[in-house]
This record gives sequence, structure tokens and C-alpha cells, in this order.
Amino acid sequence: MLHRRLYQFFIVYGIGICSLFSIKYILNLSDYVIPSPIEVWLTAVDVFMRYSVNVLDTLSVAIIGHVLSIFMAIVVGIIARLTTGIGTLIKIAAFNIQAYPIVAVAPIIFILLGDGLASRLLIASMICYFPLLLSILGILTQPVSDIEHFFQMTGRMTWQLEVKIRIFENISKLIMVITGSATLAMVGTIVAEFIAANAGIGYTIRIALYQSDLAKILVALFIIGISTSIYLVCLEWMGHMLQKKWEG
Amino acid sequence: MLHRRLYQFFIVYGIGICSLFSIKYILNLSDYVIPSPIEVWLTAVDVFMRYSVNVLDTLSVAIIGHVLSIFMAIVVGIIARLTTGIGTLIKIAAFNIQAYPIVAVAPIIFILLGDGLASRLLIASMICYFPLLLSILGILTQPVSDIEHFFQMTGRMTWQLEVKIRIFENISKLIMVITGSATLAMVGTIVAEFIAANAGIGYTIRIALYQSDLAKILVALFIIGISTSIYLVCLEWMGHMLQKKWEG
Amino acid sequence: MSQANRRQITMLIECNDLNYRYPSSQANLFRNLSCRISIPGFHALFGPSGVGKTTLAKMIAGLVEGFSGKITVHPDTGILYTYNLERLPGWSLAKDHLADITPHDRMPDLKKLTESFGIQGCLESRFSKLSLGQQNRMNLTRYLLQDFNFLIMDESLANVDEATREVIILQIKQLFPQKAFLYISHNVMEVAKFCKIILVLRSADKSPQITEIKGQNQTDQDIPDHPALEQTMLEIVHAS
Amino acid sequence: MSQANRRQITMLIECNDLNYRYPSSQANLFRNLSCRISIPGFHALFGPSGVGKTTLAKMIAGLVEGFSGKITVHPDTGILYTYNLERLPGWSLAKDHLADITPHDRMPDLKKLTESFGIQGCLESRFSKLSLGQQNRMNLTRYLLQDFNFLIMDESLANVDEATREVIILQIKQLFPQKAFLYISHNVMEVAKFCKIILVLRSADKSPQITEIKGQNQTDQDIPDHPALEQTMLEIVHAS
Amino acid sequence: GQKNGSSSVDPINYRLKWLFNISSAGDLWADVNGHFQRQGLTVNIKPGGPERDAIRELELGRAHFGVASADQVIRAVSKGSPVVVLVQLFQINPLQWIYRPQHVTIESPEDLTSKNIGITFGGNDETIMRALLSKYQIGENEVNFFSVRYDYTPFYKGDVDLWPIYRNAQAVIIGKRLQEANDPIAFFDPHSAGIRFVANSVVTTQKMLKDHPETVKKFTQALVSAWIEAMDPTNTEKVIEAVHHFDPDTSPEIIVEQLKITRDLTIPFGDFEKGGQFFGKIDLAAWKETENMMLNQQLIHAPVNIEQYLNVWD
Ligand SMILES: Nc1ncnc2c1ncn2[C@@H]1O[C@H](COP(=O)(O)OP(=O)(O)OP(=O)(O)O)[C@@H](O)[C@H]1O
Ligand SMILES: Nc1ncnc2c1ncn2[C@@H]1O[C@H](COP(=O)(O)OP(=O)(O)OP(=O)(O)O)[C@@H](O)[C@H]1O
Ligand SMILES: [Mg+2]
Ligand SMILES: [Mg+2]
Repeated sequence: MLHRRLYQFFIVYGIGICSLFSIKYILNLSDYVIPSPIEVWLTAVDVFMRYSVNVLDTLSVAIIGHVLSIFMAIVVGIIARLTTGIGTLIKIAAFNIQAYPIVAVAPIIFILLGDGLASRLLIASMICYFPLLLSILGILTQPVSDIEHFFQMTGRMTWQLEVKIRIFENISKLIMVITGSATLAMVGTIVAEFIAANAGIGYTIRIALYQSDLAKILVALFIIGISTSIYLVCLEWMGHMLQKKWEG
Repeated sequence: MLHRRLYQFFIVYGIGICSLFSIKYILNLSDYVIPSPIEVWLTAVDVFMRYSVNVLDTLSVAIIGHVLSIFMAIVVGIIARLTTGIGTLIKIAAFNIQAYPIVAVAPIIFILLGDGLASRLLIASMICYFPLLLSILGILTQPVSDIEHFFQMTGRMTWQLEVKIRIFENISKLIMVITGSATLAMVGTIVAEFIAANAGIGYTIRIALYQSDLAKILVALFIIGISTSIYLVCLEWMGHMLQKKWEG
Repeated sequence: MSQANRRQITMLIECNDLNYRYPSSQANLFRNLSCRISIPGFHALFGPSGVGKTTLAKMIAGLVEGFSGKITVHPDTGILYTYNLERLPGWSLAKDHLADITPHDRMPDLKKLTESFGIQGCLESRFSKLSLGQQNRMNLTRYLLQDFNFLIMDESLANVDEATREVIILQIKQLFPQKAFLYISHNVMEVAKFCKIILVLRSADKSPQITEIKGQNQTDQDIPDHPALEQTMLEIVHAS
Repeated sequence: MSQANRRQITMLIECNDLNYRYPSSQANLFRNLSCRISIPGFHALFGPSGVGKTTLAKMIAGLVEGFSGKITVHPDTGILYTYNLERLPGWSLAKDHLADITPHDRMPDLKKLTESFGIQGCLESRFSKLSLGQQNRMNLTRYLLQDFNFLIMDESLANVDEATREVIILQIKQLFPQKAFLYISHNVMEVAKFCKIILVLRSADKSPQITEIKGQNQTDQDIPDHPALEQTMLEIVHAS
Repeated sequence: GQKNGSSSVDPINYRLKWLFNISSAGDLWADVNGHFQRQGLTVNIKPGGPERDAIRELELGRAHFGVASADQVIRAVSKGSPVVVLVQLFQINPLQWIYRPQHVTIESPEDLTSKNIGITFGGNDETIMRALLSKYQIGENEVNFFSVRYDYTPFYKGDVDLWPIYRNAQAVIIGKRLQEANDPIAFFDPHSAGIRFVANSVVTTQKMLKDHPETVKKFTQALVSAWIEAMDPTNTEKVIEAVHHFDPDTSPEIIVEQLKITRDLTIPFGDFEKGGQFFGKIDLAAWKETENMMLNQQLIHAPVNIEQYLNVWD
């Protein structure tokens, strides 16, 4: 599976970079606009190790942020099921906060949390939790009446059980969404680093952008792509195992 | 419904801004870190009309971007169902591209598309289509065998029909996801404006950031919140109508 | 037996002058429908497909609202409604689910029920891997282990073979002599043979919409009283 | 009539030495099972719940794989399998769906079927708003309007009342005298009365696992040949 | 290409470096007052931004003229981009460091030692600061660099002593805010410490210069004359109005201040009467110094001889 995903990533990346080079040669653009293959290669040799370390740094934050956001989404999803005032309020708050671009809210976050790991994690999970929340809300608000009927009838229904039933019935969808949102966790972390700027590949990209150095960005995107693929494969594998165990 | 949503937004916004002011007074922060209520009020009086026009501008682009991204997500979702090479490739490409933060890819987008509406729309829909894609993929890959069996047995199954059946069976989930992603469309457009900078509230926010003017940002967030709420209510209402009509 | 018990009989449910129309349909499904169900007893609700059995059952169980008229329940608790399309949660084996939802003191009943229902062999399976009839029986079993005064079984045995079905009905009657049941089935012979009262429901343009017929209420498979049974079956067919 | 047609009979399906075990289960469900189904004829597959009727039917329809042995089909087309839990798409009224999936030249049949099946009143409804028995009939109707040589009806009428069921079976036999059917039902009387061949399936530890019994194959409701029918019913019960 | 014809490039796209603000006062003035029209040119002025790069757009043919910083130009040249500098907008780089004299005292570059200095890593303030430190032989381990983003909170809260800022633009706004809170401000100016790092310039491509020399000439003349008018103190009122029209988020009172400082940075040749005509002068020595700084810090790998790309008008 890892093998297949990496292979697919190479194809996609290859297509992307080849079209970039074609544009370069067709339009006869200088190395400043689009770097030459050689320059990209030399840059890669030069920065690969350093960037890889940065990406690993980012990836580890992304994983924590992802776990956090899964947690947040489930909590909000569960609370939002409640029809009480607080339930609706939290649901609405979750939606409303999402309506703001992180760049606009970031100053407020920094004021509140400083610029340590906390802000970085918060920004990362804010970016990736929303798709999760949407799916989880969708799943948690849709009754599975042919299973739930018994528990309702016999007064055994608890919210935990309801959540369990609905999650179980939609487990494959959920695994897909969680896996998919992993890429967003990565994006979130990079954006957070871009804004909060002191470590990680997002910080590196920002410097490369200031220096108009597209070659460095292309190398960074390559390493990000590979490590995201690996993370996705791990998640898929874990999901698969979990599903197999749960569904027997 | 509109009334309720707006009311909820006011509560959420009110809570947010009150906690900000509390922090200000508890930590005894000066007006340049967190503006005083009076300053926020004066700023609001000053810029409200102008910002509202900007937000309307942004909202109209967001709506187009949203429609586009729904379209993109459905197309990618449908293509990704195919088990052929091209199907997998497009699916993988859709996932891989999403793995990159837009800020890193923006220079490449500008190189490829220039800075017309095209880039702005592409950035906006790239940000908001992914959650849609995830949900649509989840829905489109999960068979509804008790309905599909007949069509399969009698050789009548076409991909259009399969898509129709699966969408219909999940219509309420889908409406929820589409409505939810509307906020992301708004975010996407604002970010696009932030990057592509020539109009809209994103551009305005950027200037406010650049001037370190939190009061203006708070006003902008307020107007964005209101107009997003209105858009959400419209979508919910449309979804409701559609569902009523389709489900009879 | 039914004579000896007469003094014990209590009215459990009284429906008075029910009128109901589904919001999306034109005509009334029920028009001035009245009926009573007594406890104890294994009763039936019978009638052609589409006549409203499920709807009436759900109204009694409180799952359908918006009707006019009055449904009185004494005492006001312990009504369960079960139907043939229910599923057990997929994450555990059938036996684990059953163990979960069975009160401690009913464990012996659990064993007895699974044996006489012929589903011991299914206990190690997950629900989704059972045949339809096995699913029917598994679902009914768990309801019987609950605390109830009145259990409505809406086609709960629709996909079970006749022989097993008879065994099951007799077993239920024997194990729960103090409870009331409302068995919805399309098998005339079966309801005539085993039920105490058969409520025969017909369409709203006929009056009365519901007729009570006394069934054979047999408690044993092997003593068929042919002429009386045929008489009951005829009555049922005429009433519908 | 069955005698007059004898020369017309063709073998449609032959199952030879089937062995099958569900991947998740320990024991074999089928052990050296062999049977044949001929065209035309309204046949039944009968047996206690959980014995493997649905599995065998799906194997014949090509929906279950991974068995050993051979299933031969002549000609290799036109097998349809329908079961009682199917649903119609929710976005159109029943009549619109039916109109959609009925070939032009079968429109008169559509009218005839809905009338004799007693579902004209349901045509203006959506499927989800029908009663179970109405859903059964609606689903069966659409299959009958398709192009098939052999239709497997897996408990397709499980939630329909007996009287209506008889009408439906007779109507099918009358309208499709050249086709073959495999009717899975738990009603002994019914299969004995109306089916041509009843395949009685029993558990894998018995041999042969499947027995063919000649049914009464009645084409009319009103001429019951009591003793012969009872004889057939007895045979079926003994075989299972 | 066509040898002649101002009409052959129509309309002309002019990409700025940054959003519309005081740093494009002359460009906006030209637009408002028809300077380009009078030369027979139709010009679309487009705002820039951090993700924008005018030089890229020039090469892709999406823009014909643009504003770029000197480090962008030198980098582009080092990578073979056929870019030419037409006008140097700022004679003194507006990038300075703001600090609060109540908290820190900076009287000479040596006072930077052991201070928390905000820099944008990768930005030209980093280059300037490093050059300065090396010029005054302050080791980089003797100061603390603080990575800067657009949010000023760390400076407001005193976590950072010096914060990089555009003297003619945000500095006025931020300064006003601090002064309102009775927190006086001061600036540390690298230029006065002898660091001459060129700021924004107007650029075009060599191809444009070769194929449409007339257009380039007319454009340059229109632009320079507009800038001179815009810097003319007698036009102050109208210039403020024009800038405020494009930059409504900055109040006229602020723009007055910004304009004054911008005048000092673009025309530091004595008062306007005497020096105004020298607007846009390309400061060859400063360009060479800028190139050297970048070379020393290995931002370019070989000398580019930047003087060859400066289109010095006489
Ligand atoms: N949700 C609904 N909306 C509108 N009409 C409905 C709805 N549910 C059922 N009906 C109609 O009401 C009538 C009674 O339905 P009900 O399910 O109670 O019948 P039933 O007696 O249980 O039939 P069966 O034996 O087939 O299960 C039917 O004609 C059906 O079409
Ligand atoms: N997917 C499966 N995995 C494992 N075992 C299964 C699966 N499906 C069915 N079985 C088992 O195989 C046996 C036969 O099932 P099948 O559904 O064919 O029975 P059936 O004769 O149709 O019964 P019914 O009359 O109750 O529908 C049953 O014991 C059932 O538990
Ligand atoms: Mg019913
Ligand atoms: Mg079956």
C-alpha cells in the first residue's frame, strides 16, 4: 500500500514538475521565474537533509494536531447533538469560528496564547478539524433506527451508545474522512509555522518565499508530499486494522 | 431561522469580544495591544459601510467559488469512483494537491494563471472543496445495495444512476456538508484576496493587519460573521426546499 | 383455562374512537376505531397487507402521534414494540449482545429461549452474518428478556419456518403466562390456533373497523381440535 | 397440464456436487449438493430457517462465489434474484419508477400486475411510505416486468397476507407460463399447492442434502384436491 | 517585435511591489492626474503583495513595468532574468527599526549588543542587519534575533526591543498609536549607520527596452514627473486626497506624516526646490554596495555586475 501511494505521489509530482519545466522552456523563462532542473537538483542535494528534519518536525506537530482535532471534532459533534441551549451554542460557535480565515484570527490567538507550541497546535487543529467536524456531525445526527429502536424502547439508550452505534455503522466513511483530514493537519501545521515562524518546514518555506526561491519550495513540496503519503498510509493501515477488529 | 442564527452569532461574537476585553483589563494591556471598547466602537462607526461593501464583494466571489468547488468535488468524486488508472490518479492528485498549503503553492498558481479572477477562484475553491470532496467520496463509494441490487441485476446500472441513488440516500448529510463548507468558501475567498490583493474584505483585513489595527479586524470579523450567517441560512433554506421537493 | 382465569383478566389497553390519517395521504386510515386488549394473553392483530396493523401497533406503543381519540394504558408502562427489520449492533457477537442486555436474574431464560428458538448455533456469529429467520429470532429473544407487560411483535417471525414458529409461540406462552402479547402475522391458521383474541382489522370504509374473534388459544401442539379451528379460521376470514 | 407440457421441459439449471463454507464459519453449509431446475415451471425452494436457501439462490444467481462444484445454466442469461428487503429509489413516486423500468411493450402487463397485486392504491406513494407487504409486492412487480428466463423470489412475499399471496402466485403462473421461478417461502401449504417441483433443502449432515418433491402445481384457487395436497405437504415435512 | 509604437503595448500593466499606500504616491498621482494619458499611454496600475513578484510577471508578459526591491532585482539578474532598472524610487531605504527609548537606548550601532532584535528571516531586513553587525564587528551571538511576523504584539509587550518597520508607512501608524499611549518612540536607521541597501525601483525587461524604447521612455518620463509633482509640498492636499482614495484605511492625518517622510526618503537632496528634479536618480554606489552585501552573505553565488542592468538616464 505504501509502495502504491508513494508511486502515485511520484507520478503526480512528476507530472506537476514536468509541466512547470515545459512552461519554462516553451516561454523561455529565466531561472528566476522557474528554476532549471539542474538548479532544482542542486538545491535538493544541498537542502534535502535539513528540510527533511524540518518536515519531520512539522509532521510530529501535525500528528499531535490531528489527534487533537479528531478529539475536538468528536467532542463538538457529541455536544452539538444535544438540543439544549449549550449544545446549539457550541455547534454554532464551532461553525462561526470556522468562518474566519486563520490569518485574521491569528493575532488574537497570539495575544491569548503567546507564540509557543500552543498557538501552533491550535492553528493546526483549527484548520483541520472542520472537515472532520462536518462529517462527524453528519454521522452523529443521522439515526440508525433499526438498531437504535431496541435501546430506545427499553430505555437503555445513552448518548455513548448512540454515538457508538452511529460511528460503527459509518466506520469506513469515518476512516476515509480521518485519513483525508490528515493532509489538512499537515497543511494546518505548515500554515501555523508560516504564521508563527520559528521552526518547521512552514518556516522554511516562508524564508524561501521571501528569497523568491522556487527551487527550494519545489524541494520542500516534494518532501512534504512523501511524508504526508507515509502518514496517510499509516493511518489507512491503522483504520483497516481497527475496522477488521471491530467488525470481526 | 435567520433570526435564530443571527442571534446565536451575536452571542458567540459577544462572548468572544467580551473575553478579549476582560483579558485586556485583567492583564492591564494597553490600547495598542487590545483596543478599548470605545475605540472598537468608533472604528465600527467609521468603517462599517465601507467594510460591508467589501464583504458583499467577497461574498459574491465566495458564492461562485462555492458553487465551483461543489462542482469540482462532485466531478472528482465521480471520477475517483472509477477503478481505472486515470480515476485513481485523479483521486490521488486531488489528495496530494490538498496536502500543500496554499501559501506555498500560490506563487506557482500565479505563474500558471496570472492574477485574474481565475487565480482567486482557484485558491478559494481549493481551500473549500476538500471537505466536500471527502464527504462526497465517502458517500459515493458506499453502496446502497438494497436499492442498487435491482439495477445491477437487470443491467440498468449506470454511473449516473449510482451517483443519484447514493446522493439521494445521503441527501441530508450532504446538505449539511455543503452548508458547512460555505463557511470555508468564505474563508477561501478571504485568503485568496489576502494573497491576490486587490479587493474584498481579505484585502482590507490585510491592510488592517499591516497597520496592526485590531479594532478594524474585530469589525471585519463581525461583518463577515453576519454575512456568512445569512449565506448559511439561505443555503439551509434552499437545501430544505430541495429535500422537500425531492423526497416528496 | 380461559374460563378459570376470567376473574384474573385486567384490561390493559383501550382504544377509543381513533381517527388517523397520514399527513401525506388523502384518506383516513382509521375511522372511529375502538378496541381493547386484555392481560394476560397471547393475542393477534390480523388483517390484509396495508390495512394499518403496523400503524395501529405503533400508535399503541406511542411511536405514532397526531391521531384523534384516546388510547388508555393500564398500567402506563411496559409496552414494547418490536418489528422484523431490526438489527443488533454489529460490533459484538450475538451472545455478547444478549449477555449485555439480559438482567442477571433472566440468564436462565436466555439459555432456555436460545435453545427452544434454535439459535444456539448462531450465538458465536455477528448479526449481519445470520439468515433472515435467524435474525428474526435473535431479535425477538432479546425483547423477551426485557421487563415488559405487553409486547407487540410486528411480523417478528415473518422469515421463520412454520415448525420453528409454532415452537416459539408455544414457548412464549408457556414462559410468560402473566404477560400480554400482540402478534402481527399473516398466517390465519397460526393466529386461529394459538391466539386468545384475534383483532381483525379492515379498511376504514367498513364499520366496525376492528372485530374481536376468540381464538383457540392452544398451549400444546399436538391436540388439534379440527372443526373448532376451522370454524375460527372461517370467522377470521369473514371478518377481514 | 403438467403432463401435456412434459415434452417442452428443458433443463435450465444444474448444480453438481456443490460444497460451500462461509469464510467466517467453521462447518460446511453445503456438502455434495446437487439439484436441477427445469423451465418452465413455478418451483419452490423450501427448508428450515438458516439451512442455506438464500445462499444457494445467490450462488445460482452468481452473487456468491468461492464454492466448489459446478453450476450450469442453459441458456446462460436471464437469471434474476430478488429478495424481500429491497427498496425502490426514494426520489420518485412508485408509478414513475415502474414506468421508468418497464419496457414499452410490457405496459399492459404493468397495469394487469398492479391491479391483481392490489397495489394500484400505492402507485401515487413513495416507496418508503408503503406498508411492508405493499413494499414486497411493489418490488416483485418490477422484477416481473423485466426480461428474464428464471426469477428467484427470496421470501419476496413474506409480509403479504395469504389471500393476496395466492392471487399473486396464480397471476404469475398465468402470465408467465414459459418462464421458470424459484419461490422461497416458509409456507408449506402454499408451496405444496402451487409449485411444480419443491426442492427441500436440509442441513449438510444429511444426505442427500436436497430432495425434489412434486407439488400440486395448481393453476386455480378453487379446486383443492385435499388428500393429494395433504400427501404432498407430508412429503415435504418428512423431507426437511 | 515592432520597432516603433507606443500603441503596440496597450494597455500597459504596471505591477507595484506592495498594496496601494504612500510608497506608491507618485504612481497613484500619475494615474489620477493623467500623466500617462498625456504621453499617449494607457496604464493599469496593479497593487502588489508578499506573494507577488513583479519581475516574474514581467518575464511572463503579464506586466510591462513593475516595482521591485533591489535584492529582488539582484537575485533575478543572478538567475539570468533579463531585467532592467529604470528609476530608483527611494534614495534612502525606508526600512528602519522602531524602539521605545523608555525601554532601550540606542545611540550608536554598538548599543545593539545584547538587544532583542526583530528580523524577518529571509527578508531584506535580515540582510541589512547582518551587514550592519558585520560592519560594526558585532558578533551575531552578541544579539538575539527574534523572528518577526506581521503581528506586533511581541514588540508592544516589550519582548522585542527593536522591530523592523517601514519608516514612511507603518511606522507613522504604529508610532501614533504608541504616542497616544504616552509611549515615545524612536528609530534606528541603518542608512545613517552607513548601510546603503537600495529599496524599491521601477523595472522592465531588456526586451521591452529594445522593442519599445519610446514607450519605455514615455512611461519613465510620465512616472518621474508625476512623482516629482506628488512630492511637491504645494500639492500636499491633493496628493493626500489621491492616496487616501486608493488607501482609505489610512486617515488623511496619517498620510500627511507619511508623505513628509516619504519626501525625505525619495528626495534627500536638500529642500524640494533644489532637489526635486533629482528624483529617481540611480545611486550606482549604493547598488554596488547592495550587491556586495548579498554576495558576502551568499545570497548570490557570484558577482552579477549590477551596474550593467541599471538604465542610467542622463
Ligand atoms: N409514513 C407513511 N406515510 C403515508 N402513508 C403511509 C405511511 N406509512 C404507511 N402508510 C400507508 O398506511 C397504510 C397502512 O400501513 P401499515 O404499515 O400500517 O400497514 P400494515 O397493516 O402493517 O401492512 P403490512 O401487513 O403490509 O405490513 C398503507 O396503505 C400504507 O401505504
Ligand atoms: N455472510 C455470512 N457469513 C457467515 N455465515 C453466514 C453468512 N450469511 C449466512 N450465513 C449462515 O449460513 C447459513 C445459511 O444462511 P441463509 O441465509 O442461506 O439461510 P436461509 O435458508 O435463507 O434462512 P432464512 O430462511 O432464515 O432466510 C445460516 O446459518 C447463516 O447463519
Ligand atoms: Mg406492517
Ligand atoms: Mg433467507
